[in-house]
Amino acid sequence: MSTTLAEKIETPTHVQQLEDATVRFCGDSGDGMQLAGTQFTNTSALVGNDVATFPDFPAEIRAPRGTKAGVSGFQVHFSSKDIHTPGDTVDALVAMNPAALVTNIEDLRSGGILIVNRDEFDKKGLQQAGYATDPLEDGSLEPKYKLHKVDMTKLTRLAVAGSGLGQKDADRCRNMFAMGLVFWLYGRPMDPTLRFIAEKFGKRPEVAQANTAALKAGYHYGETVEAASTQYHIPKAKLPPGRYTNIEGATALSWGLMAAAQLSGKRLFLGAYPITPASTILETLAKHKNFDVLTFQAEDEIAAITSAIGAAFAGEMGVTASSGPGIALKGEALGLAVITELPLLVINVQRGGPSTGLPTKTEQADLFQAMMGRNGECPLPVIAARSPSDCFEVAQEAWRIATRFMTPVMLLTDGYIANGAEPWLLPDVSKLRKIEVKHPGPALDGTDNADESTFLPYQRDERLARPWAVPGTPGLEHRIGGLEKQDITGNVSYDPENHQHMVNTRARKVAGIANDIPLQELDGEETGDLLVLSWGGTYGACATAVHAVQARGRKVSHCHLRYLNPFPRNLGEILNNFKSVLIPELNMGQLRLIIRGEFLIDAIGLNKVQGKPFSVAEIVEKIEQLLK
Amino acid sequence: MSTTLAEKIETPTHVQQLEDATVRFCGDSGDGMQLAGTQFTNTSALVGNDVATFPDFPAEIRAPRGTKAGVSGFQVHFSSKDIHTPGDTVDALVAMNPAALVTNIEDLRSGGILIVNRDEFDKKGLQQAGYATDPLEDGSLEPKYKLHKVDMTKLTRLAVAGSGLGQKDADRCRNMFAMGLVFWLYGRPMDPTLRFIAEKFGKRPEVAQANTAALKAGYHYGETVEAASTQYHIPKAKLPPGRYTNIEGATALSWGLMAAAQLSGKRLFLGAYPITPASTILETLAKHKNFDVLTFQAEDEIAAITSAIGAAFAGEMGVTASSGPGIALKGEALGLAVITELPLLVINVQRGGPSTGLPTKTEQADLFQAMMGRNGECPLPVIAARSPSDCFEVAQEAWRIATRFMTPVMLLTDGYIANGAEPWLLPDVSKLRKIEVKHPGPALDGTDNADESTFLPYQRDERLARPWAVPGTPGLEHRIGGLEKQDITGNVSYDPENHQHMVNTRARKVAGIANDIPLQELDGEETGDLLVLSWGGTYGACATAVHAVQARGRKVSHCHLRYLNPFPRNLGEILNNFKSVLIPELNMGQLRLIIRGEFLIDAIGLNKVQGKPFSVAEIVEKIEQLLK
Amino acid sequence: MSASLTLPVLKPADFASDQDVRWCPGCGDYSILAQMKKVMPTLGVPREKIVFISGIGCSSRFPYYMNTYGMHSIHGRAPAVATGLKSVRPDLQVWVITGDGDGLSIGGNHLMHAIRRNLDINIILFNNRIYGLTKGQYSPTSPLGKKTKSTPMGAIDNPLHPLSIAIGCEGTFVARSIDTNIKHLGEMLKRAAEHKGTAFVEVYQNCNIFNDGAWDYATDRDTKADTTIELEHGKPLIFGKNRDKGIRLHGLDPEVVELGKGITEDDLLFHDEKAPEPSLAYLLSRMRHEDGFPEPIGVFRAVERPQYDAMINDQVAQATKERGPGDLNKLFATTETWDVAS
Amino acid sequence: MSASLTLPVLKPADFASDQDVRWCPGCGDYSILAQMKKVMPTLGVPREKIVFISGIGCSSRFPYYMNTYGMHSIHGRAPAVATGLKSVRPDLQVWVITGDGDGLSIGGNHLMHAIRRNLDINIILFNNRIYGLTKGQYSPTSPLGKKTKSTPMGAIDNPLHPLSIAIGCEGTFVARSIDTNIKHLGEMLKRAAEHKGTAFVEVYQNCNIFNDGAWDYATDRDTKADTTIELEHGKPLIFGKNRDKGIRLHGLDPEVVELGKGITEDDLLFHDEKAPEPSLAYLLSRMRHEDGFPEPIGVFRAVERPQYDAMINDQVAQATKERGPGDLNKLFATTETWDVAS
Ligand SMILES: Cc1ncc(C[n+]2csc(CCOP(=O)(O)OP(=O)(O)O)c2C)c(N)n1
Ligand SMILES: Cc1ncc(C[n+]2csc(CCOP(=O)(O)OP(=O)(O)O)c2C)c(N)n1
Ligand code: SF4
Ligand code: SF4
Ligand SMILES: [Mg+2]
Ligand SMILES: [Mg+2]
Repeated sequence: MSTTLAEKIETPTHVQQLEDATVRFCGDSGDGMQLAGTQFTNTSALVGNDVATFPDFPAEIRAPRGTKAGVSGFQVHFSSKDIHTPGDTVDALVAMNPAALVTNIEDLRSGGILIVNRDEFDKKGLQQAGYATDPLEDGSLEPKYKLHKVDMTKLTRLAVAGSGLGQKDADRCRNMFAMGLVFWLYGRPMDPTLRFIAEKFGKRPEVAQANTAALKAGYHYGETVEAASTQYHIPKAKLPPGRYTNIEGATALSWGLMAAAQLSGKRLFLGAYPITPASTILETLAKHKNFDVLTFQAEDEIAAITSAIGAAFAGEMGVTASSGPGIALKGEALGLAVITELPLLVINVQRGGPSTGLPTKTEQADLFQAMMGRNGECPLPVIAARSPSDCFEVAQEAWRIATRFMTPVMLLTDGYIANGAEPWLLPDVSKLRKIEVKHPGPALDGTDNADESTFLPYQRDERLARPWAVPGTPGLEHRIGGLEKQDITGNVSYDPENHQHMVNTRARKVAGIANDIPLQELDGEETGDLLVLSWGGTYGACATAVHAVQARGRKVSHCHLRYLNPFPRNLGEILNNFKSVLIPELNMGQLRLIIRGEFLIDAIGLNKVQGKPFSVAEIVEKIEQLLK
Repeated sequence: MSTTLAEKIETPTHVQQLEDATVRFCGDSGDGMQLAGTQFTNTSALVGNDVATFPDFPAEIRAPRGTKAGVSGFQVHFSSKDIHTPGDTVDALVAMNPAALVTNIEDLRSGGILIVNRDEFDKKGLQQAGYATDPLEDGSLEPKYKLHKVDMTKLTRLAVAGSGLGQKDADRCRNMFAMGLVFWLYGRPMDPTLRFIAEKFGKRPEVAQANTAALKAGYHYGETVEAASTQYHIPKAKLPPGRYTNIEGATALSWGLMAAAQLSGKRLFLGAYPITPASTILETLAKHKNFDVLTFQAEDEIAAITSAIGAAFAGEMGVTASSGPGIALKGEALGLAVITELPLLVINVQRGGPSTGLPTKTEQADLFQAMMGRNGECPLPVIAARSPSDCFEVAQEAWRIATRFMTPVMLLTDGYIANGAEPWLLPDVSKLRKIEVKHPGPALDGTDNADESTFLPYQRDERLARPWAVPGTPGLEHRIGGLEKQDITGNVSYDPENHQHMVNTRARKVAGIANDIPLQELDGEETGDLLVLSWGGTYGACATAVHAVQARGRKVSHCHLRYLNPFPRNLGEILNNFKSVLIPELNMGQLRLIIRGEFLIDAIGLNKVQGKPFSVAEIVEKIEQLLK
Repeated sequence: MSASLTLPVLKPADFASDQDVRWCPGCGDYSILAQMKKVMPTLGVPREKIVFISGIGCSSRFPYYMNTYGMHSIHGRAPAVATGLKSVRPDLQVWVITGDGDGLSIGGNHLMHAIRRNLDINIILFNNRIYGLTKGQYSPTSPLGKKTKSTPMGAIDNPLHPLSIAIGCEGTFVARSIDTNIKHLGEMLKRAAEHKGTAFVEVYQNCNIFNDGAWDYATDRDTKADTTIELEHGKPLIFGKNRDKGIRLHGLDPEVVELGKGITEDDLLFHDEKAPEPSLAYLLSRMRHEDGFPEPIGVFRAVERPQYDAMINDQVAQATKERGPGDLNKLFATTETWDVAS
Repeated sequence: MSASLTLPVLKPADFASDQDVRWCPGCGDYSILAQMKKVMPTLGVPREKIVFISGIGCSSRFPYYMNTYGMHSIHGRAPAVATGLKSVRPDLQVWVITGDGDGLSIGGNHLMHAIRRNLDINIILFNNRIYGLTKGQYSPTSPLGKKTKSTPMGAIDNPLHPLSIAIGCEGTFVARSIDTNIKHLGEMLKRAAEHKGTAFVEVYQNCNIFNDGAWDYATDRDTKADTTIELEHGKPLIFGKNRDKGIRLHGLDPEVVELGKGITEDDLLFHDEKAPEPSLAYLLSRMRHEDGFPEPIGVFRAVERPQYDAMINDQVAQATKERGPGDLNKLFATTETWDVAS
């Protein structure tokens, strides 16, 4: 249902052109702010802006109405330029109640637009938010912000009066009113949302009608009541031509896995145990069983990974997905996958730690665990996605490595990537790179009586990968397991030299992947004063910051790592071409320690563990400080 | 039952004085080689030698008799000087069957003494060992070694004929015959073993008598038949004065834990799940319940550690012990202990990995796991024992740190330390350092109705340790858990700045331990060409090697780390005083990466993963090579 | 701790912590919390001697709301935490709060072993037949065919029956109640607290956000008299709005019969919570609404057996009696020693 | 794989791998291995379609000795490995070999969930009531008071009864046999292989090194006729050297009775392995030697229920039928898209 929209937006007197803008909707978790944000994002994408989003959920399912603990927010950054972050500061803030106001106001730039639902600013609401006096009246907000006090509850109830909905349901439409108002403010068309409403509530026309009415009411409220004030227009972004959709990281990752399975001609088996923020992968894949996808909700994370190992031994695509605490439980089984040398994908959607930590917040603090969190010498490849849409490609790349080298692969994303969304140029499926998988055929004599000693499960190819012999193949019957194996035959061996040889071989195999992956690319000059080295979800903020300082003529380049183990062959060389190296991470310096240890360079860290992504300003500031 | 032995050893014509000697008993796991070795060790210790041992078990419980898989060995190094290793090469080898011979002969120095039980060198035996021709006859052993073919089976049966034992039991005495012979060879008294026999078989006099007869028969066989050949004498070692016992690492560790409990006035709760080579800790502690020791054999390793966390919350001494794969399973729970800031000991008796790996062999490859094997920013102190007797002190030190800083502590040993034995100067119990533990008393108003908000579970002391409030204390009721906590109150908090603050604080607390531990000591000059940096069980080999090259006038010093996280304050300084640094490890360079990353020095590794300790020669060679 | 000896009279409110309760409005957890606070003062245990241990889940937030000692541990491990706690401190009253996912999925093994060891602890399993905290995936008690976020085409795992499992692993106290049946729930909590040994109580709990109405048949005013049956020790199994129906044994199979028409109470199955063998309790645990049976609530089984926490401490006492309190010098002396003269 | 279609006649020896068997001489595992090799050729399944999955333990070395596909996985996790394997490859015959520690201690939860999901796999639990491989610590089936390396003063955990648990978690096929009763053992293995769904078989196995004689009462020539009773579907429970004793139900309690003296076979309990409700099987699982009962061997329960591996693949088939085979382009088209012109 692709649509090229006619620009049929009435242009009132005062229209101000902007390059980009950031809007945040916030309110009670019951207020439907996520939906409002998503709709606004899609609409902005549809009118041709580049967009980046940042949903922020409370940890509680439904904290008591009106409490700070219950505040849910959704931030959208939309622009006529290509952008990578949801924006540092907010240009327009919609706050549905006092708790939402108090917890979000500090992110609104001074002079920014502030739209509040005045009806919620009663005694109880103010007190729950901890306001001694009413901020709408005590002058603490004006003239600092362009304050719009709107009686959203009353107006919405009026608007939907006809629909015959009860008050509870009527109030559920307030988010539509707020959206309508913001749509008008930024001159966005209502059609996509109207279509959405029609689809979503198709079966309950009265609800559909009410939502429509509320949306329009909000829009017209803007046109009429607010007619005096300015309306803003953000022109289309110049994105490469093609067909786009707006995609979330979790969806892109799931689709990438499905694509990888098809490209390698495998069934996709996901063994997973629900955990925030990784559950969405299980939930998404479960919807697409017609892609020959089998989703197994295991009794725990250990069963999740070991079942995936079983699927791998069976010759299919075994995947497991979890988050920090769940990955911690998989350490022992990862060892089994490493020593049995079976292809396997282990996905860690990182969240705030340690322990249960901050389940709904983002962090990058599981890199150590990914690289070193196992007993014995137990190396495995680690790769990380950099943005929501990047997940689609990274999933395929991870599976390509797993099968070419017969090894488990750890794929890192984080809550910010998984829940965030961005426009994605739909790929030409026919051009996706095939993933060739070879299985040894039946024993030469073809009979089932072939002496299995003729098959050598640890006889390696030029990449040091062992053969992936699949049950059902006559004559290849063999046994593998967690005890050290004899080279070539794979029989149990306690021989000292053999153990050394196997440890070396497993390490060499993983190190050898460096010859199979692209050389590291660099954004900026080959040499310079400072290299910003980043990985994972900090890509957007780092890229934007580096571009900003480059624009000021600074000799700064940006190097973003997809491959964390092994590193690209040319990384050392790149690092040595810069006077200093800055490694921004949402942890206390995990990549930094490894880079220092491996390359003996005095890399500097910019570290933050606050459950939220870097702002561009934070990075720019650090860069400038280092260049002083 | 201390004994000062009269030196009443008959001195025959040819007695050769030696500084030290290494003997290895090897045979089928059913042949009682471990017992022979232990007896020989104790006797040597009793006559005043310094000793070091290396038992080597097969992975199978009882592989079929006579197979290589079933060979069990026990090596004893005894000396008139103080020694730290079981010896690189063997001076005298006792091989009870062909399989034992073929798997051990390469370790016998040329010219060494070789004693074999000829009766086992029949067709079947030779074939099981893979001998085409009989090595006793084909000249492959002579004149290279001093070969003694002894009809041990026949002679033993003769010797015990009177006892009325069946043949199966009679043959069980062959190890005694072999011991007797070696006792004679090295002029050791039989009394301790005779005492041992009397005690062990007290209830079965016929067995006691048979063993005695076999032992003496072997001894007299030496005197008479072998009278011609030489006897060797190793004078007493000059150990510091005092009372000694010969102690195994597992015992020393268990006793150290019991001492720590007593010194801190706590009950000792061990939550453990059996695993080689850590099970002996559970088994040893279970024997000493009168020390107020509670041993809980949990359903798995996760229950083992979480039950210990429960004991810690209850206010007692919670300990869990396992080995690599079991520790991997504890990662998530370790995070809980870190964020709840409870004192806890986690002991890892390392074995060969990855995965199930080489369960009965030694390795040091779990350092990464100890330091980094958890989700999130999750630092905890890591300390390692260097030798069997050192475990007694390290256990107390670990508990001291855990309680002073309210943190879980990871204590590393390995299979080599746990199973090895050495003379131990019994400490003066009254002089052991007390471990002061403070618990906040009842709320001031003393009543049970104290508003619990008056108690602040995360209000820290000068060491940043939080109070250890014990259930049962009125007015201190409080809740802790795995979610991020608010500073001071310990309430659940999702506040970004608070998270950053708590992550920083937990890290600073652990780093601060550096101010509480002794400065790093150095063996040798403060500056020089090379520093050998070691940790854990490689101490003995490294110390011996460094002494050897120092004797040759090399500017080499030795620095052995007990504290791996945090490092002693002065470590960086020490490292910088040497031209180069060598880090020998029984892994592929785990400490090395961390040292390089932290101190940016180009440390060199000597790495070995062969399931066995370093030989002194390997290290000496590497040192000399580096000095070239 | 002398204070703990004098027992000031406490009110339910004294057991409320200072934290705001953060369950969804309408969640069944609220009423369980309310009943727990009601029961607490009646147990005669000083507040500081009570500890609540939970895993992870909505239900597992419970300890934060009780003004006692407590730990919100990690997913599924609460029974193990409680085992260590109770072993070293048998003087404490220990409660384990868990959910159908926490207790039966990831934590099933710990639950099973805690029950068979029969530590003197009380385990309350909030069964809402869904994963609440993670927003609506199916759980081990979700019925076959259940459509959830993780099973859009319906669940294909046979559900577990918490009580059948508890009985299958040697449970000594096994009971069931319902969040909205507050009087009965209160009694069950009290009975659990009074039982010596592991008390396991399943509570039907409504998750009105992700699995609303899962227990309607058992809570609905009009139907509950016919869909549930209250077990009473020594009494016949009678139910129904006008108590005119009963359960009779036909061989080993229970059957629903109408009283009157020649069938008297004496023909019915009589409940015996103290039966040494658990066969009756097991049989009762198999009576399911979907098979046309009223579902029993109340105490299925309550027998006395030795408790792990008592025995582990008995062994310490016995060892101390036999060998005297631990003395390191004595211990050293048991080894073969030798002296090196100076 | 056409070769796999023609079924050459195989002998037990064809199922022996080239690895030396490394159990202790005299270990009960040998005879289980022998029976397995005997049964294999009778199943009509080509060797390459058979997979043995085990955990860790002496018993778990089993797969190394079978010339089929196999994995010696990690401790306790074999049922989970088998679940993934069988789900993606329902055409394979999957066996899980486990021990009383591997299966009931660390692996208890996986065992429980595999059984309730009723995948079409066969789980053989070697019960030697001890940890063999780790050299003699007690296990979940070791009797109370058992002195072992880890319990010098005697075990204080109530032992678990493997069959009670299997029945407590919805087992559809539950059986028991004895290592030395080779004919019976062979039959049980065959029955297990033929059952559709999870077949759970407990085998009494002697560890002659660390727990020798644990099952003497059930294996001893002179006593076994009185200490064990062979279950046969539809037949009365009769036992004894001269088959003169039987089991009668007294209410829900089994009792041993002498035949004759007015008691005829018809008074006895008749076995019904197909009983829809597991109450009978459960009751039988409670008959213990220590309580003066003969211990039942044979098939306790064998009923047909839907199997997880079949259903998970049915959902794939159904989804494909309804929506057609997965097509990424179609998938992309389901989203709100827009075009950017060049
Ligand atoms: C190791 C680990 N795995 C998964 C999770 C995610 N998780 C939290 S609660 C939960 C299940 C909750 O279900 P239940 O126990 O029934 O509690 P409820 O929320 O329904 O009360 C899961 C899967 C976690 N916190 N930790
Ligand atoms: C994670 C882990 N924990 C512990 C062990 C040590 N371990 C190996 S086998 C075993 C128990 C064996 O008992 P059982 O399952 O009864 O098998 P058996 O040897 O008696 O046949 C244990 C505790 C291990 N290998 N891995
Ligand atoms: S999600 Fe369900 S169980 Fe959780 S608090 Fe809300 S209503 Fe209760
Ligand atoms: S230890 Fe026991 S179970 Fe293991 S192989 Fe030996 S006899 Fe068999
Ligand atoms: Mg639930
Ligand atoms: Mg066993």
